Amino acid sequence: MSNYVAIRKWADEEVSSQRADKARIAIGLGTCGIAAGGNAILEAAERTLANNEEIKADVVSVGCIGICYKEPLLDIEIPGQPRLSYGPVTPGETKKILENVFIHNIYEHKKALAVIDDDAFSEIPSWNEIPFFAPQERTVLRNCGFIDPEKIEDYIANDGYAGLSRALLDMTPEAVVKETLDAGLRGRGGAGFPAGRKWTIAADNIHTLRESQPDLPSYGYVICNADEGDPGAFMNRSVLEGDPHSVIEGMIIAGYAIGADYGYIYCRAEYPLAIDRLKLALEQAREKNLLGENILGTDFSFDIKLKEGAGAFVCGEETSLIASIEGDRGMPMPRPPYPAQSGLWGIPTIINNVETLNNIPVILSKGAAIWAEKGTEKSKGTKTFALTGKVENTGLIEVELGMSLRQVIYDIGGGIPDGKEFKAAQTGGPSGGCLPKEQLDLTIDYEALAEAGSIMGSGGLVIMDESTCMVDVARYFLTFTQFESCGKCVPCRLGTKRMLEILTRITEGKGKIEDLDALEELAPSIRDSSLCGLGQSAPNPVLTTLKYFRSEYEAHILDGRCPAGQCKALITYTIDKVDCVGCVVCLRACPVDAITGAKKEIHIIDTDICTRCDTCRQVCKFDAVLIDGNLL
Amino acid sequence: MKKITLTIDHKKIEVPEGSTVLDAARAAEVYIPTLCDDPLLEPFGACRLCIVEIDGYRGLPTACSTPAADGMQVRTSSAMIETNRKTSMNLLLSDHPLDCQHCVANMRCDLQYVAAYVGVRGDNPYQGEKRSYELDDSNAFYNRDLDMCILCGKCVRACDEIQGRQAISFGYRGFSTKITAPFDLPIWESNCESCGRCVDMCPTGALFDKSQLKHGLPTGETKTTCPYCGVGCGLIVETKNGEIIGVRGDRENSVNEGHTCVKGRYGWEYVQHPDRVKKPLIRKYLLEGKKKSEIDKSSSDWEWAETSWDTALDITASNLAQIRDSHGADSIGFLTSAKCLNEENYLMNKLARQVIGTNNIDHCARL
Amino acid sequence: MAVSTHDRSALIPLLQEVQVEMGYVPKEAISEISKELRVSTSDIFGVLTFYSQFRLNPTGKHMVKICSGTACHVRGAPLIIDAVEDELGLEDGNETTEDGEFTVEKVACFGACSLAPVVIVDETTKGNITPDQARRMVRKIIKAEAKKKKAEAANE
Amino acid sequence: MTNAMDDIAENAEAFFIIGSNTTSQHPVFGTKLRRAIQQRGTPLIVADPRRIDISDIATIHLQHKGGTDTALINGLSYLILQNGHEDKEFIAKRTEDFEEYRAVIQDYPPEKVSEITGVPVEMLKEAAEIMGTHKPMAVMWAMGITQHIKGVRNVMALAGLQMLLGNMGVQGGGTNPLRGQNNVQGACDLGGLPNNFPGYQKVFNPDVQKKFADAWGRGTAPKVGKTVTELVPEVLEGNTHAIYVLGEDPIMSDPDTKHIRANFEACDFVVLQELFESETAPYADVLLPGSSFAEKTGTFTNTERRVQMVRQAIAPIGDSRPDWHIISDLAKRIIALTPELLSLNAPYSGWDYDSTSAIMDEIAALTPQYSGISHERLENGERLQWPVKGYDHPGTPILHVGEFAHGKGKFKPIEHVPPTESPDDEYPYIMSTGRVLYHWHGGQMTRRVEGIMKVYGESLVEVNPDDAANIGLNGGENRIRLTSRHGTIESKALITERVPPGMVYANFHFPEASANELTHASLDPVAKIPEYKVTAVKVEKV
Repeated sequence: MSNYVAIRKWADEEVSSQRADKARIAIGLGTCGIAAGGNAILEAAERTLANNEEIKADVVSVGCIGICYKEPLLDIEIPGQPRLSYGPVTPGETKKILENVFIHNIYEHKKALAVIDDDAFSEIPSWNEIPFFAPQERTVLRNCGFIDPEKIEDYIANDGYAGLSRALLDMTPEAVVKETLDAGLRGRGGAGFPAGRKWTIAADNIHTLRESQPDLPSYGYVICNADEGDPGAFMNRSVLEGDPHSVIEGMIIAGYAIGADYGYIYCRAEYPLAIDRLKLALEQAREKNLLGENILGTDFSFDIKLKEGAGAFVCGEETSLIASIEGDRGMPMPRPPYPAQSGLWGIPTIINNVETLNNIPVILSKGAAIWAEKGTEKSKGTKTFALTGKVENTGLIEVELGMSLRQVIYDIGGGIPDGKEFKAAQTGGPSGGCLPKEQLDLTIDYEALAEAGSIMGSGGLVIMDESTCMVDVARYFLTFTQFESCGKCVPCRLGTKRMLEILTRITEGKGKIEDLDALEELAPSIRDSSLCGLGQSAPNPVLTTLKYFRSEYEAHILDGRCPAGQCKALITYTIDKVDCVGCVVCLRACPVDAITGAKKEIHIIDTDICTRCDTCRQVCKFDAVLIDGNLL
Repeated sequence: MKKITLTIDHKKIEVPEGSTVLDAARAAEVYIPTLCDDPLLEPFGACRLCIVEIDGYRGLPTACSTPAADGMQVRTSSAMIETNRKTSMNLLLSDHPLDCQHCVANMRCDLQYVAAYVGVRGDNPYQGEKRSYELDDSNAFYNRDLDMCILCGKCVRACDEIQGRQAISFGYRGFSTKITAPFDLPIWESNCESCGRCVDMCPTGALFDKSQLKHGLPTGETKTTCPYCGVGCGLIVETKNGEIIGVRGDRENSVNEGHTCVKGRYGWEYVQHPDRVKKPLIRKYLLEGKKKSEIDKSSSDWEWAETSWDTALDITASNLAQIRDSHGADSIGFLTSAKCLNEENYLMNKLARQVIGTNNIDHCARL
Repeated sequence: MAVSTHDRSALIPLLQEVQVEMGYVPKEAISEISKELRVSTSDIFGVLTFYSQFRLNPTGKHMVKICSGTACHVRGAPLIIDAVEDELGLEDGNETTEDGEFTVEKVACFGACSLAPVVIVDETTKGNITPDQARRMVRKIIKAEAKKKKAEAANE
Repeated sequence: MTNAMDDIAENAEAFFIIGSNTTSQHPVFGTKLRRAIQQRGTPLIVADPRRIDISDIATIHLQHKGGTDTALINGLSYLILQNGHEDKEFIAKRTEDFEEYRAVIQDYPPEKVSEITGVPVEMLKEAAEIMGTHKPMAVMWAMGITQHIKGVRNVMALAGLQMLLGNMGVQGGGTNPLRGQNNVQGACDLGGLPNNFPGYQKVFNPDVQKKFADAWGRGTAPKVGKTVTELVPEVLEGNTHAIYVLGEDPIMSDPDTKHIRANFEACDFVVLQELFESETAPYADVLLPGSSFAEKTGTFTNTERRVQMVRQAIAPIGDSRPDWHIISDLAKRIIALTPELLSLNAPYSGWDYDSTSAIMDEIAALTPQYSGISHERLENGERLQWPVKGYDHPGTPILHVGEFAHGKGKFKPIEHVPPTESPDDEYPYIMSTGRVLYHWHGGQMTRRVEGIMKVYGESLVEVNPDDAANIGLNGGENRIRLTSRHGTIESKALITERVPPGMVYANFHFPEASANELTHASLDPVAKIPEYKVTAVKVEKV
């Protein structure tokens, strides 16, 4: 009998004893839950319990289940009954719902969202029936929002560490590498390099090193890149916050497969909750002999250190990340040698992203064949996305690769809010591109996205509507890449600077039509001759917007007009004489006193004073403030 | 050591394993432009000018960082390479003052040379903000004009990899990246030892010796050995109009591989100092045939008189001979010089032993 | 075999510790770390100025962090930034107000994109915020500070 | 040096630097070591009473009290023996007198050594452990070891340590004194010593005497001459009547300046051949303007015995002449006065050299170590480290490979002897002297470089902050007066932790505050080196 069987038995017993006699009130306190006011809900729940002795329950915080637009979420789980989700709830509603459920046995409420995995209540839909969840496939997010991320027993009771157990006890390292190769898992961090191939190279190099230098302190490293630097993406954060053990297990399996001795998790410092949960998870894994010396009683030893990033997007680049762990500026080094040949401190190193590693335990526990049933020929499995921007249902989603963009935006995302028109979907963050309406039926896979000029990236998916200026978006991304450029190589340091200057000129109405030629000339050179991925992909947002939204650039340059009404230098605010009721709200709110008028009189904006701060438009309850004569 | 053979622009070349493509190109005497590479430094890959095409390789790898491999086929020029080089060079120059006439590095500037090679001239399609800093003239020997800096990092790497000092570093990032001393203070307030290696390696006019401001380009160069300590660094003395105007390390000398210390590189002014004694000097009493024991040293008898070599040497010879004859050879002592040539020391030894006949010869070896 | 007792990889964690403790990384700490790890002060300065997390100067009493992620950007973050900077009279790229009361920091992304735009004022996180609400959050703190000062003055 | 600098930097597994401020005094070699330490991780042990630049990157810095080197080295040897880290095979095969050596070493247990040197026992143990487990180790030293009353004994103790560890005659090991002046090696090699003809051929050896008498047509008496530290003081004793000084400044560089001045003052005839009117010039009767390195062609021999070309870059300044011209011209004139003294048909009796290359050919003929050296070979780019035993011999980068030059390596048991001067109530501080990075020796060259004077333009005496407080320095002008039993100087103080409490460190680059006004002339009985590193002084605020 292996150790794992004992551990699993312990976990099952723990979980059932915790759940058997006591109800659980779970509040989503991922970062987005907190931003939506989750802490007030937690307080309200605790207060309610304190005031009602008859309510016997534990109040716990859980990670993000993904349905962010319904945050803050309140989940109730009573022994013997299915779990119920309510959201978005206010503190007052929290009190009401808890009292209803626990004291009066009333489950219905206007904020009742779903029943998890059951259809016990006809009035409340099962969670996989609601449109946001129905088209999703949850492999990566298998545990997120369901288990208590601070309890290892929860993870283990849900098949956690079963993959590790199988790898360590039943398989050779070579077989583990082969399993990963067979699954066809591609790196989820960006370019989609097959994980198994990376492992094979590292394993070979580690083997050679061990033969040639038999007395080194270590021979190989596994680095988990958790420095999710993409603005507009939070998939990794959610996984780390909601299911930290899945990543740790993936790293240990990777370590075993390639023959590494140590692992590093390089995590964004901006994710304090993820860091806390990782620390706790590492401790628990060590305590259960799932990490450290002689894991599960085998000869294999492996330990993991947590390193906090310090705020540099370029550290997503493998050689920069290594420099950063070594205590240096995160400036990339030319490759070859690749990290798998000579990485951290010159030792073979693999770097995989959070989602890649999270998939590994599933591949090992269920087998490559089952895992690979999902997805397309060349893009296997599922992929998480942070669906955000101008879309009705924002949140963390996971879909089978090969689904169309339209399904994601309209079926899961519920379309564009406020009756506006879809304009573009941005994938891949600063390294990716903006895809137009014509590409809505594009299937989401590595090849199709690349062909359209974008990339899969780590999973940022920002939806833009007609009020988003595409020139401004390109300028936004270039501002980002210029700021984040490490400054080492010429094309990236100066090329992105010159592109940014051109884009800024255009958004300020000072552009010339030759500027578009300069952009088109610079972009490929920067792409082809930059040192690292940051520079090589920096032109993508410009190239795709130029390709798909050239007319918008031309409108800025030739007509001095920003069709989306965003570029301050090119727009004027006016008040519609018909709709204005003279309520003085905008007049009072205007920070520069640009609005004149009196009660019941039509207000007028002095465009010379106006700073286009948009305050009047936002406070007007009558949609009377127009940009360039349009209601946006 | 294992050798590998590769082809660069149809030229076959054999190089030791571990060489880069750029090393191989240099061995084959095929020019590949570069601004950030130096054979003495680790590959860096910043300037992106040494891009090449290699069969079986994706994109445009840089020759400086790509290991040479057996059977490799390398092309150093193609339309694609030229276009990208031109763009990189135009970008570099878009952030560089272009008044070469005012620059100390004019005509010995790698940037100028490579720009001409790549074929980039006056009209730059990419205009924009240029970095602008105050001139740092705080160091006693060299100036730093960061407006001229192209961030090739050679100075930082020379200070780290060769001098082991790390007095300067890359600071900030993006367009704001600059070479900094700690806390952005003037270089004099860093732990810089003024070895001058950064100046030596700078490919532009960003770092230059103060002496260069005065003298312009040298007309002559002489390889020699440093006159200071016992390490014996190889130096190249730069001259013009019969005067020394600069010194740099000799890269071909394996003692120092072009390296120097502050004294070796910057301590040469004494050679031409006005204090140099330019004519033989002799005390007046000797010319007047007086006896030393009888003169008053505060009188004009003890003053110096310039004289001819013949007079000085005749008087010296006769005095030494006379003392030898009257007090014996061992009443004369010789202090030879640890600063003089081997040949001169040998002659001093021969003078003492053969001509005078004493073993009373020593020098400051112990001091 | 080489003997290495000075682990350079401890540099960034040490600087982070100092920053957590002090709110910024003072010169004295840099010299000390330089001696301890045998990394030159110039190298440390290079590292500090590379990573956006590090500050070389003390921050204001109150922190306003405004998310500039993509989702926030398309949902109006630039207007929030303008509003807060205008409210605090910050100009020329200064991050901290002259009176040392406020520091405004533009953060790459909090990862709370679904609630864009997001602002964190001291310990309070606020999603779906408007420029006007942002102004009011800041004003509230200014008022509270003024009140506190008045009370202190009265006590004396 | 037994080994070459690049060999040490590339192949040593550990470095032991004792009494050498390497990065200041031999900066380019110091840099090579620094690189090895930083990039190869080579452990470095520094033994120096002061904190010096390179001790900041040392694995261990043994801050022993000045003048306790022998005890320190013996203590390390004790621990190496105790740990069983001695190279038994090397000792058995290649050395002799080991048992006598071991017997003396047994008197230096770490506790006692710690007491004498002030170095904690733990640090001694750590250092001995590194030495025992990192072979080969290269030992480097300079004047910090030799400028003591027992300098030669210190060197023997270090040789003993290296033989004990089996680090002789191997790549990356050896005993490596770093020679100070650019051509101090050459001056020693080529007869600039009272006991040696060129090539260390002993003056008292009759065969040698005959060899040179036959070659030159005249020899000397088979008796060792006087060293500079004996020669000059004998003026007042009536034994020295004339001194011929070539390119040196004894007033600056010799100990006990006051006494030296008096002797020069009294000398019948002083010839000075120099670039400048140096501090010695006021005492000279004749001043012959010689030339700098840039004005002549010839060779220097560096600290690793490598002979290198010096080439003329500019014409001699004014009417100055290359020194070899001057010497030959003078020799010819003296010979002309009494030609009967030598036999003019001896093969090398003449002085008609048309170039230094011709002089080198004569050197090669008479000097075994240089017998394969010629300007031609050097111009061809050959790297020649002596001994070069013939024109087809490649030279000898590492000495003592396989066998010591004189057969077996002799262990010499050396006991610790306290320094002559120790601090007392009247002179409570120990002064050590030396150079700084920016200046050179008596400062005749570097004080004439504008940039250097901007950087380091006046004398600075290093004083520990604790002592500075006791002396009453308050950070203002910080002027101090140093007084020893021999003299007094005034200087600005540099308050720094580089010197330990109780120690001050002065240089001799500036005539207005030359440390040698304070030093004494206690000489090492063998090498006749003055004890510059330990002078008792008192320090007062001015």
